[in-house]
Formats: sequence, structure tokens, C-alpha cells
Amino acid sequence: MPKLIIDNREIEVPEGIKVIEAADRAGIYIPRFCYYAELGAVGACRICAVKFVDGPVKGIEMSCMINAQDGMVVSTTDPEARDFRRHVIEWLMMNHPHDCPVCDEGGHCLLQDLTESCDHGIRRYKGKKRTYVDQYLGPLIQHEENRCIQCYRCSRYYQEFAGYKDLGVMGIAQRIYFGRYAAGVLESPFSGNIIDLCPTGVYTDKPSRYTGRRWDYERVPGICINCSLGCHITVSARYREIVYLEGRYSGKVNGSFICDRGRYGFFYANLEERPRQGRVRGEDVPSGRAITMAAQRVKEVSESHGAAAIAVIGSGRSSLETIAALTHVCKVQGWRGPVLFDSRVSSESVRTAVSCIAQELAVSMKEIESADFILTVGADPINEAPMLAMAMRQAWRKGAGVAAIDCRSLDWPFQFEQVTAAPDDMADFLAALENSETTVISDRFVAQIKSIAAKIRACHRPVVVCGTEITDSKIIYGAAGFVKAMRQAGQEAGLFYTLPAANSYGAALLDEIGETAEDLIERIESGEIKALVIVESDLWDTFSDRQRLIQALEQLELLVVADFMATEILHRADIIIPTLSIFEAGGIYVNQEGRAQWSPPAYAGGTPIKITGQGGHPPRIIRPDIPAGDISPAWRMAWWLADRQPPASHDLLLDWMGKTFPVLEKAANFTSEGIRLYLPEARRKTARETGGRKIQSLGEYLLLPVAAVFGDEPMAQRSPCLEGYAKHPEMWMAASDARLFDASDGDAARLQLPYGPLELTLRLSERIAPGTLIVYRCPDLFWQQFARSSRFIVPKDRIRIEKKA
Amino acid sequence: MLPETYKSELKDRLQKVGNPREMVVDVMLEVQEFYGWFSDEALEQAAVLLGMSSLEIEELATFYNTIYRQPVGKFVIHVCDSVICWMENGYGELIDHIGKKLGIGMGETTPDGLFSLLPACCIGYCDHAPAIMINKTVYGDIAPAKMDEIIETLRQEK
Amino acid sequence: MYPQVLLKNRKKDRILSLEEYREMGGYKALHDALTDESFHPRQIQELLLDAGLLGRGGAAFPTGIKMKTVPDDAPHPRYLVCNADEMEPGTFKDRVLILTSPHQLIEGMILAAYAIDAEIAIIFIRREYETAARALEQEIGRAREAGYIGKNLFDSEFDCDIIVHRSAGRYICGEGTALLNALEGKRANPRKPPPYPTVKGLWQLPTEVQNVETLCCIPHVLKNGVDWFKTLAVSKTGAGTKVFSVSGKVNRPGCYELPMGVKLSEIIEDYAGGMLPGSRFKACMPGGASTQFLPESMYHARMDFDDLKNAGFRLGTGAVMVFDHKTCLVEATANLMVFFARESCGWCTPCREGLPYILDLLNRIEAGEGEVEFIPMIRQMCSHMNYSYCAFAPGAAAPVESLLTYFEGEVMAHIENRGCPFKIGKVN
Amino acid sequence: MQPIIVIGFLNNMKVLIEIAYALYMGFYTTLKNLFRGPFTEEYPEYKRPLPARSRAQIILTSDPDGQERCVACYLCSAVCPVDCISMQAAEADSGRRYAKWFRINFGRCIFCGLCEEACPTSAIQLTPFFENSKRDILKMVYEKADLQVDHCGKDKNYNFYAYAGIVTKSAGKGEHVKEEKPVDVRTNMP
Repeated sequence: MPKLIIDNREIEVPEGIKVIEAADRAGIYIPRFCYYAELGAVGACRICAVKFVDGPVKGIEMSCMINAQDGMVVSTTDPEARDFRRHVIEWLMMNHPHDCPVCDEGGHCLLQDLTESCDHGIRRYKGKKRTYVDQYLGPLIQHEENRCIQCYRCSRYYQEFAGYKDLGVMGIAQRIYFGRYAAGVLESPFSGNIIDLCPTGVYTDKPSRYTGRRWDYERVPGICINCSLGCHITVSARYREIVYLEGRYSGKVNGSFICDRGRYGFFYANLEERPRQGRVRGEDVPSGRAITMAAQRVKEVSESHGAAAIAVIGSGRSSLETIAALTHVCKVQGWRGPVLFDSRVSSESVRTAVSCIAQELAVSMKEIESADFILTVGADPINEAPMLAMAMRQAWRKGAGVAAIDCRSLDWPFQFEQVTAAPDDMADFLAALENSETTVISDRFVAQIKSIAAKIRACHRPVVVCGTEITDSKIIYGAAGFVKAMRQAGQEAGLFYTLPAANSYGAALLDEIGETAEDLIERIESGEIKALVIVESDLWDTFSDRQRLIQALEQLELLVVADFMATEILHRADIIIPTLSIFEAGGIYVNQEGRAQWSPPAYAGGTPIKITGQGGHPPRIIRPDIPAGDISPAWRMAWWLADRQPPASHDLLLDWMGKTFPVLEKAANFTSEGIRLYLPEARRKTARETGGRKIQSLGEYLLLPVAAVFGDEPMAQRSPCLEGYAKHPEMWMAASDARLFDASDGDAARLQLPYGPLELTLRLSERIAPGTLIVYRCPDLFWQQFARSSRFIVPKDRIRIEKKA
Repeated sequence: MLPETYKSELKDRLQKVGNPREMVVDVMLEVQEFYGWFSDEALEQAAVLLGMSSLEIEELATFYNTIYRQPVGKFVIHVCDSVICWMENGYGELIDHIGKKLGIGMGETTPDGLFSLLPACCIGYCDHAPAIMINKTVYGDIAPAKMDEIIETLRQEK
Repeated sequence: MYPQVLLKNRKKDRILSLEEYREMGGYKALHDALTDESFHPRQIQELLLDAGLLGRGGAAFPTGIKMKTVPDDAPHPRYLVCNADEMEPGTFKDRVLILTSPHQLIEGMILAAYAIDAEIAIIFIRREYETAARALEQEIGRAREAGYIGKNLFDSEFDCDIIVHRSAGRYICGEGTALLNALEGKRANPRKPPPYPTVKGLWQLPTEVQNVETLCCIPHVLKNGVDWFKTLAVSKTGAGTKVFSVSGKVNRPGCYELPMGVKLSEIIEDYAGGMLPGSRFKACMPGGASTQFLPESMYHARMDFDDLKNAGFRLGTGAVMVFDHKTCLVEATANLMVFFARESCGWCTPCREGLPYILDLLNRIEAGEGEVEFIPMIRQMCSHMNYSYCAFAPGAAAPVESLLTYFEGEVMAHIENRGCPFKIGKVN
Repeated sequence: MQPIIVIGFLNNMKVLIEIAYALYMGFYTTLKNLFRGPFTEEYPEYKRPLPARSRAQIILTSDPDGQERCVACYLCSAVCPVDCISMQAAEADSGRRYAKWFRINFGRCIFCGLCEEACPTSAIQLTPFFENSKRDILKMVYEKADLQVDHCGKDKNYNFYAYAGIVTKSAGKGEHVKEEKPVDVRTNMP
């Protein structure tokens, strides 16, 4: 551990870190532009110059290029170093435009800050300023190249870190230009990070363009809930709406960056169509009144049909508080539920995954970056949990091998080896990898599996990433078994599941019954259930059989829907109760690793000024309250629905949760890294054969609707700026299968399904498993006519291909 | 479009090298030779051949100065403007003379598409200053009369 | 007349053929080194170190030491790169050397490759030297046929192949580490050692980059011995000969092979035919555009790496550019800055933005818009160029700094007269 | 006489003269004004012209070319010590950034002039007009239309968009003051 002195402060730092980082640790900020902790040091901007007064290095050097060594004496305030830094800023400002007042970076601009702090006040350069023509980079990022100071952060991040090849650096000398080959939408789903990275206003956030200044925002450290990873974000709110999300550093989860789905997936919270007051049989009422009326109606049903005639549906997008409250209320009232999963398969998969993962097996996303081999089984990170793909890429950059067992045509920003396996075969492949027992798999794959098995065995820190969407509990259990076996063999193996929703893990922790929406619908059909309370669930979109759902809903005496989004089912409710979004209520979300993280509220709630002022200035009324400021979080509502009093504060709620649910014992004391929650041994399940019907013959195809990075997740789906990013209805088919239909890429496919035809564009790939049809979920596709996550068999004669014109 | 024979020959060469990037400058120069300049089409073809993105090629094409990303004439006259040639007596007049003779300024191409005039940094013939390079041939000790002669010869050649 | 080594048997307008080269003892050193079983490749390194052979590309780093930094257990393949990307204004010795005797370079390369056990040797040549590149390709073919290049040379276990790589043209490609990036098909931004190219160079494998002239010296050192090589020089610490490319206001510009340490006055008067009629010596750049101006007081200086270094100058590539009393040095320096500003790779700030800034100030002085405070501004910026990423910017600052040191009067005259004295007729 | 006594006498004399002078001046002033007419200015009938730099009523001025000057940069609202300025910036079709709405609550304004000092475009300016009182507090809340004027105010020349380098309908890249033509990365020039 080298010991060095920086500005008279002695500090001991780990071996191999740069002086600039050592200074950071000592609380001394050295100016920087090109240096960025996660991108590393390249020494391009020269602003981090400091004077090495004594020790192994002497004189002015760049603090980002020199490793901290024993005996160094560093001065950041040396006059010579300061003069050099002042010159660097002067050079950078030679061509920087005079447009700070209209630049969105103004107020949190690193260049602005360092120009001030490095003492460059008066412009001496008499020449003209260089200008550039800007490019259209899509609806998310605004380009203003004039402001560029050529720190190379964007191109280094985009190409080296993220692995995409459509943004980079062109030209030479004073002509250096950062942009695309031709104007157009950036291809990377991680492009938004260049906004955070850019030290000045070259790339600014387009959806929040000109919305405000950083100092006016209400900013809190939040957690992203657009997938199960729980990346750390900073939330900015102003005038009662969320304006901007950005990545926030987390040494355990996401590092510094986030994906575009997370960055732009928040607009549901601002939408005008959001329920902002209660509604009882078509009449607007205050939200508290709607709750009282609902409680009364529920009580009536309970009195006439018994408590068991009332059922509650929740979902993995609710906070842990809400799920706990619903669970508790159902238990004490004798209601059914809460049902937290839509289909039997998804419930089974998620619950198996949560039951398999244990503290010693789980790896954090950041730890994946130091894995030396990654095996994925039925997981498509880029679509299911985008930032996981980034973490895997970092591991790959450090030399880790990546292999995937999957039936999809995977497209990841790094090299990997795919074993194309039908969902039914994945478990066998996994077993073959584990036991070198290759008799169970087709001869074609034996060599490939053997070589992957050998590679995994040779590694120290392999990680198995297992999906829960297209896999069954046998595979999920198998993945855990494989990891355990490797650990027994002395490898530091890790296990990583991806889950369908932000709080699927929390739902599985508290869900002891394991009932699903499918079970409930059956009970409604049989007349057992008369009243249904749906809390923050998109049953309409997620339930696979819509016709059946509609009929079931019609049989109900009472349908209460509580949500913060205007879901389709909300409009069918007898009573609508608005709830608060995570940004208004805050909430605990447990990510796929078992890490429970608290996201505090960003603002107090209420209708945005943009809506109350109808775009113009806010109305000139003096009123004591906030418009629509009376909405309560779903967890409070749960108690009121049962005519009971909720804990008086959030702290008391946490206390109560810890006492009531043994599994949440640790909930009362949170740390910034969150707390880790795992199922106790007693509640762990053992493997059992589940899953749908296997494909019987060549004449049958397994249709799998799968996640897509954009256009699928229910919240991000509502962001207007992401509309163009959703896929068009496509059906992917194995190239070998396509020959049976004499079909080619781009043809129109028509599937005759029980409730009508489904029109899709046919896409072919060699890497799709034969007998499998992959459909990426997207808003234009009414896929609810077949099962989500479940297996849906389509006979060959139900598939018709029309040649493209 | 590039001839198929070239494409297949190049594929063979690419297979021999470890990383296609090694060949990127050679391919750019060869494709440019075929198209006369490194047009967008040339660039995109090169990108496909090398398995790189258009931007990755552009990053390099805009870096080097003998990759012409804008149309040039059949004969590209690179006039050395570095210190030794510049210091020669009559250098200014020579430059004016060439410009007048061709009727174009630096960076421009004659309307007949024959000549382009570009400044160049020292081309390494300081012992024969002032020197110019036309395509790949260097001419030294240039004086207005000699320049006229060269231009006329090239005009005949076209 | 001093002894000629590298340019011996220089033919007018043609290259020395393989036969001619062999006749004059060519490839003997290679043959001896590879066939003598008691001779270890490492001995070449020792010999070159003892001979005091310094890199002739400008940096004057001892060749033997550079070779020694390739670790014994370093991975293979290893590379030897010959840097023939000679783009420094005023320098043309490599072109002359290649066009005099390509086989001398080829032999030197194979020997250098043998010394570090490199299998692949690459000649990185600038596009303007197409004639030289073609000649090299042709002669490499002949050498291959003759068994000097290829597998198991002279029945040893040593393989070596030579490839000619043409650059698409940028001065920065001549910087050793930028050249490696260029060879890898990346933008030719320099790399910052450590790791040094000899440890992790081309494709992260050991790579040695040497200048054409350095490589050409190697066979002669091996053939004639260390002491002979040392005695070639006329200065105390120098060794060998130096090929000076003389240009500018002299009667006979051209390449002259002279002993290391020969006097500048001797080069100009005895070899380059003296100053042009009507011209008086005013200043000279001893080693290309990135070296300081030698003022008249240095007219009799010894042209040797150490001697010049002790006097505060750099010999660089030995490209002697002679300026006469009628040339405005402010304008000449501005011309050099135009070159440096547009050839900057754009990687680091001082070089990308600082050089155009200095150029702007010089242009203003030349145009008569100069202010007295420009001089300290330029001085300070030039001194800051030392903290840029590679050696490019300090090199670019060298002529400007020496202009302000030795010709401050001329600069002041521009400022005081509000214009260039050479243009408004105040001089002559 | 002893010198000390002389000095003492002189000192006493000085005091006496001072007293007499003070008495004289006092009576003189009184007497002088005794016969003059009343000096009160009849306000509001008579309004004394105030210096141009007096700090009162705030306005939003226009550019010399008549366009809206305020770019809604939020600096005035940031610097305002009483938080009486609020606005929402937006982008106009012309490419200019402007205030979609802009509000000053004069019920709170203390006319400190910091907003004017902070304004990078000379848009917000204080004027000598001070007669601004209302019975209804909500009427003290001025919207953009109430604040805008069609002249440049005190700064007759400055036009932010002539320097900013931002593409607007009036100028493209490289067409502003002291700007080079836009860089062409594909140029053949070295």
C-alpha cells in the first residue's frame, strides 16, 4: 500500500491506482475532462496536471497518467501547475461558443466550473471561433458540436465501453468532430450515458430540453424500476413532474451508467391521462372518498358472500411496502391473495429462482464485471435487463468468455458463443455441461458443449446467468445446482437470475400461496369470487387470454382498480383509486440479486404545473393545497380498504414490516448499498418437473413472446420519446424451418390463433432453435391472444406465409 | 461497384492477416484508386469488405490526408508549402501561376475534372525545392515554365 | 573527403543492385551472424551499444539499449518496424538512403530483427516515397529469392519476413507509438508509455521501431567492428557517420554523409557549396522543423548529438535547413507552425489548441498587429508544450522558442514597425 | 504676556467666533426661508424625473431587431433573493430559446436589481417607474405580456443571438460574429 502526500495530506492508497484517484480518496479534487473513473485514464485533456515535488516522479505531470507510489509528494496548488491548467482552459475556451444561457448544461457544466476554478476569466484569444454543423442523433439526444472540447469521453464510452460502432471521432487537428457517419438515431440502447459523460453541452437531453436548470430541480437518489436490476439513478423533479433521470454511481449494481429504457422510462409519472382523483361509477370523487366507498362496497360483498369472495391482485411493479400491506390485509381479512403473478409458469419460475438464490451464490452486477466466464441460459440481457449486458461486456473486455444457451437469435455488443437450444432442451444442455453427460443431447452439439464445459472448468470465477422468462423451473433449479457443484469443486462460481419486474423478487419473498391470476380467473368463473381489487397490475396487458379475462370481469359484482397509470383495466373498474408513483411515494424494491433498495420520494406529488396551467403560466389562484395532492400511497390504501389504520409513518411501517414478516427482518435498517434479503431454508422449494406441454411432432411450433428492450416494459412503454424505438410486430423463425414453408426474410406471416389471426413480419435466423417461433413483445402487437411466458403450441397448418411483394 | 474479382482477391488477403483492421489503409487506398476518390459509396464498400462500420472507416478516412473524401480530378497536384519550398525565390509567384494556369484555387478541381490543386506538407524533396507531387509522382525544381510543360503533358495524356 | 559508409557507391539515378551490394561486402555481416554458432543474437545488442550507435530518427536513443528492453521471455511474434515515414520538413535522408542501397536497409533490418528475435519486419513508408517503396518491394523479392529473407535463414532457426506498409499520410504517423496505432488500423494517436513498444507494441506484442539510417548502420558496425565505427566520428562522444540533408539557401542542397561532429560551417561551405550568391548566413535548423534555430554564433558548432545538446540545441534528424539574411524568420516560423498545427493528431489540448493559438499570435505579429505582451504569452505557451502527450508539441515549440531567444530583436522590429520589416523595406 | 496665556486667549476667541457664526447661519437660514413660498411638489400632478438607473418596475426588453430578448436562462430567478421570478423555457420554431411563460411577483420583489445584473442578454431591466401598487395582491403578479416592452431599454445594441453560435432562423453555423465557416471533416485540405 503506497503512502503519499497530496497537498500536505498523507494518504495510503491501494496499489495500482492513479494519483488523481488517490487525490479523490483524500477529498482533493483535481480538475479532469478526459479522465472518468469507469473509462480509465488516457491523458488527452491535460487539465489534471499537478506538480510532483518529491518522490519517484518529479515535475509537472498528469495526475491521471501516474500511478500513486510510495514517497510521492504532490502539490495541486503549485503556481506552475496552476498556470499550466489555466492555459489548458484558455485553449479549450478559444473555440467554445458564448451560448451558456441557452445551453442545457449550464448550471452543471464541468467546463463552466473548471473555467471558473482554474482562473480563466478574460478572453485573450483574438481569432475567430471554430464552428461545426450538428447532427440529428434521434429523439433522445441533442447534438451541439460547437461546444465540444475534444475530451474523447463520448467516443471512448460508446465504442470501447459500450461496444457500439456508430458514434466516434472524425477529422484531425482542429477539425476533430464527434458524431455519426451520417445523421440518424443512435443505435445503442445505452446512448443516453454520453449526456452524463459529456463535460459540457455537446450532448444534452432532448426530452427535457430547456426544461430547467439543475439548481431548480428537486433531486433525490433513486432506484430504477424499469427492470429487475435496480440500477441507481438520480431523479430530478420540477413543477410537480419528473424531468430528468441520470445514472448514479453504485459500486455494487450499475457502476455509473444506466440504459436508455431506464433513463427515459419515467414519463408515465407525468402523463395527463394518469388517474389523479377517485372515480366511483363514472363520477369523480376525491381519492380518499373513493377509498372509503371501495372499503364499504368490499365490506358489503364480504357480508353477503363471505370474505373469501374478495380477491386482491398485486404485481411486481409495486413497492415492497405495498406488497407487504396487501399480503397482511388479505391475511387478516380472510381475502384471497394477494396474487402477485399473472401466469402459472411465470409464478413458478420466479418463485423457483428466488428460492434457489442464496447470499453465497448471488453475485452483484458489478461483480459480473470481474467474472472470467459467463454462461447464460435462457437469458437475453440486452432485452430483459439491459445493463447486465454492459456488465457482461466489461467482463468480456477483460478476457472473459461468454457462452449462451438460448433459442433466440441473440444480438449482444460483444463476442459470445451460442448453443442454439429449444426451451425444452435447455435443461439437458445444462446437465450436459455440468456432468459432461452428453448422451442426453443431440450429437450435433456434443463437441461444442464439451468445449464450453472445458472452458468453464478452467475458470476461477464463472457466473451462470439464468433467465426466468422462457425457462422452466427445472432449468432454473439446474442453474443453481450447476453453480453449487462448481463451488464444491473449488471454483468461485456465481449465480445471477433475471426476473420479469422490478419487485418480482420482493413479491416472491412474501408470496407464500403461489396463486396466479390464472387461478383467480378460474375462481371467478366458478362464482367463488365476487369482488376483485387490482392494485398496480396490468392484468389487461399481461394476462394471456383476453377474451376469458373480459368474460370473467363481467361476472364480478365489484371491480376496484388502484393504480398510478391509466391502464386499460382501470377504465373497466367500478371504483378507481389513484395511487402514487415511486417518485412521489418512494418505495423499497428488491432486485434480482436479493438486494432491497430504498428509493425516496422525489417530490410531493400533485398535478404538474404544465397540466394545471395548460402549457401556459400556472393558474393565479391562492389555495392551501396542491391540486391532486391528496392521493395516498398504495400501502396506506390497502389498510384503509380493510377499514384499518396503517402505520403512521414510513419508519413505523418499516418497523412493522420487520416484525410481521420474518423474511423482512432486516428491513428497518437500510444502508446506501441496500440490504440483502433471502428466503429462509425452510421456505426453499425443491425441483419439480413443470412447464408446458413438450412439442410432440415436427408439425408443431412453440410460440414464445419474449421481452424487448423497448416497447415491452409497461412503464417505459408509455414514454412518448421512446415510441419510435419499439420493435414492429415480427416473428423470428429458424432458417431451417423457413425452408419447409419456402419462406424468406421479410415475408408476411399470418398465424391463425384461437381468437383470430395475428399478422407479423417474418424474420429468419440460423440461431433460432428449430420448432420455435420468437415474437418480441411490442405495443403494436396484440399478443395477448396467446400466452405470455407460457408455452403456446401452434400447429404447422395454422401458419401461413405470404411472399413479400 | 467494385469488381467481384477484386472483392474475392481481397477476401483471400484478409483471411491471411490476423485482424482485418491491419489492411484498412491498403483497402482504403485501393478502393480510392478504383473510384478516383473516396466517395461515400467507396467508403461503404470498404466498410463491408472489412467488416467494419461506416463510421469506423470514416474515422480513419478523415484522419489521413491522401484519402480524398471529396471529389478530386484525375491528377491531384500536391504543392508543397513547407518552409524550404516556401523559402525558395519566386515561390509565391509560382503558386499564383499554377492557380492561374489551371484557373482554380487551392482545394479546387478544374471543371474538366482533370486537375485538383491541394497544398501539401513537405514531401521530402527539399533538395529540389520547390517540389510538387502529382498523384504518386514527384516533380522537383519547379518553375512556372516547367509547370506549364508538366500540365500540358498531362493534358495530352488524359 | 571523409570516408563514405552508408552512401558509398551511390549511383546516380539508380539503386545499388543485389549483386553490386554483395560485391562490396553486403550480406556478409548477416551471413556471419547467422552461421557463426558461437555468436548469440544478444551480442548484436552489445556490439551496437559499445559502438555508441544512437537512433538517427531524431531522439538519439542508444539503439543497443532499446533492443535490450525487449524482455528475453517476451511472447512471439515480435516485430521490427522500420520507420520510413519521413515527413519532417527539411528531412529527406531516408529517401536517399533507400534509393541508394535498399539492400543495406534490408540487411540492417534482418540483423536488427535477429537481435531481438523478431519474425516480422515492417517498413512503414510514407506515400510520397512511392518510388522508394516500389524499389524496396522489388529488392525484398530479390533478397527473398537469394535466401536473405524467409524461413530458416542460412539454415538457422531464425525466420524473418519483411512487409512494406504504405501510409496514407500524416506527420504524426512517424511518431513511434502513433505508427503502431496506424499499423493496427486505428487512428494514429500516439500511445503513452509505459508499457514501452518493446514490451507491448504492435498488437500488444514486443515491437522495436527504428529509423532507416539507424538500421542501415547496423551491418557496417557488425562487419567492421566497434572501434572502426567510433573512429568515423570527429567529435569526442559521437560515433559513426551522419547523413545530413542540407536544404535552403545554399548552392548545392542535397544529402551528404559526413562524420558525426563535423562543423556546421564545413557542411555549408565545403559540401553544400556555400551560401547562395548575395545571401548571408542568418540561421539554420540543424535537424528538421522540430529543432531550434542555430544563430550565427553557432556557425562553427560541431554537429553532434551531445555537443549540440550541451549548447541547448538538438541535432534531430540532421536535416540542415539554412536561412539567409533576407528571410523573415517570424514568417518562416509561422510557416512551420502552420505545418505543425495542421499535422497535430488532435489528441491532447496543448497541441491541438495551443499550436493554433501560437500561430495566431505569430501571424498577428507578422501582419503588424503584434503587441509587446504577445512575446511573454508565446514564451509561456511554448514552455507549456512540454506537458503535452507526446514529443510532437515540444518539437513544434522548439523553433518558436529559439526565435524568441536568439531573434527577439527581429520579432520586436515587427511589433515596433507594426509590420514585417522585410515587407515594408526596412531591411536589405 | 506669557505665550501660554496668549494661546489660551486665541483659542477662546476661536470658540467664540464659531458660536457666533453658528448663530448667524441658523438665523439667516430661518429668515431666508421665512418669506419664500411653499416648496412641496404636487404629486401625482407633478412627477419628478428620476435617473435612468433608478431601480423600480421591471421590464423585459426586446433585441435591436425587435425579437424577444429573454432566452429564459433562469439566471434571474436563480439570483433573486426573494424568489419572485419564475418561468418556463421552451424552444421556438425559429430555434430560439424563449420563455413560454414568465412571471414576476411584485408583491415580493424588493427591487434589488440583481436580476438585471445577472441577465446575460440584457433582457430584464429595472426602470424608474415606481408607481406600482394594487389593492389585490394577485394583481401584483405580472405575467410575461405585462412585462414585455418593444424597445431595447438601457442596452441599445446587444443581441445575444448574434454571438451565441446557435442556429436560428436568422443565422446558421458560422454566420455569427467572429465565427469561422463550419468545419468540414471530409475536406481534402490537409
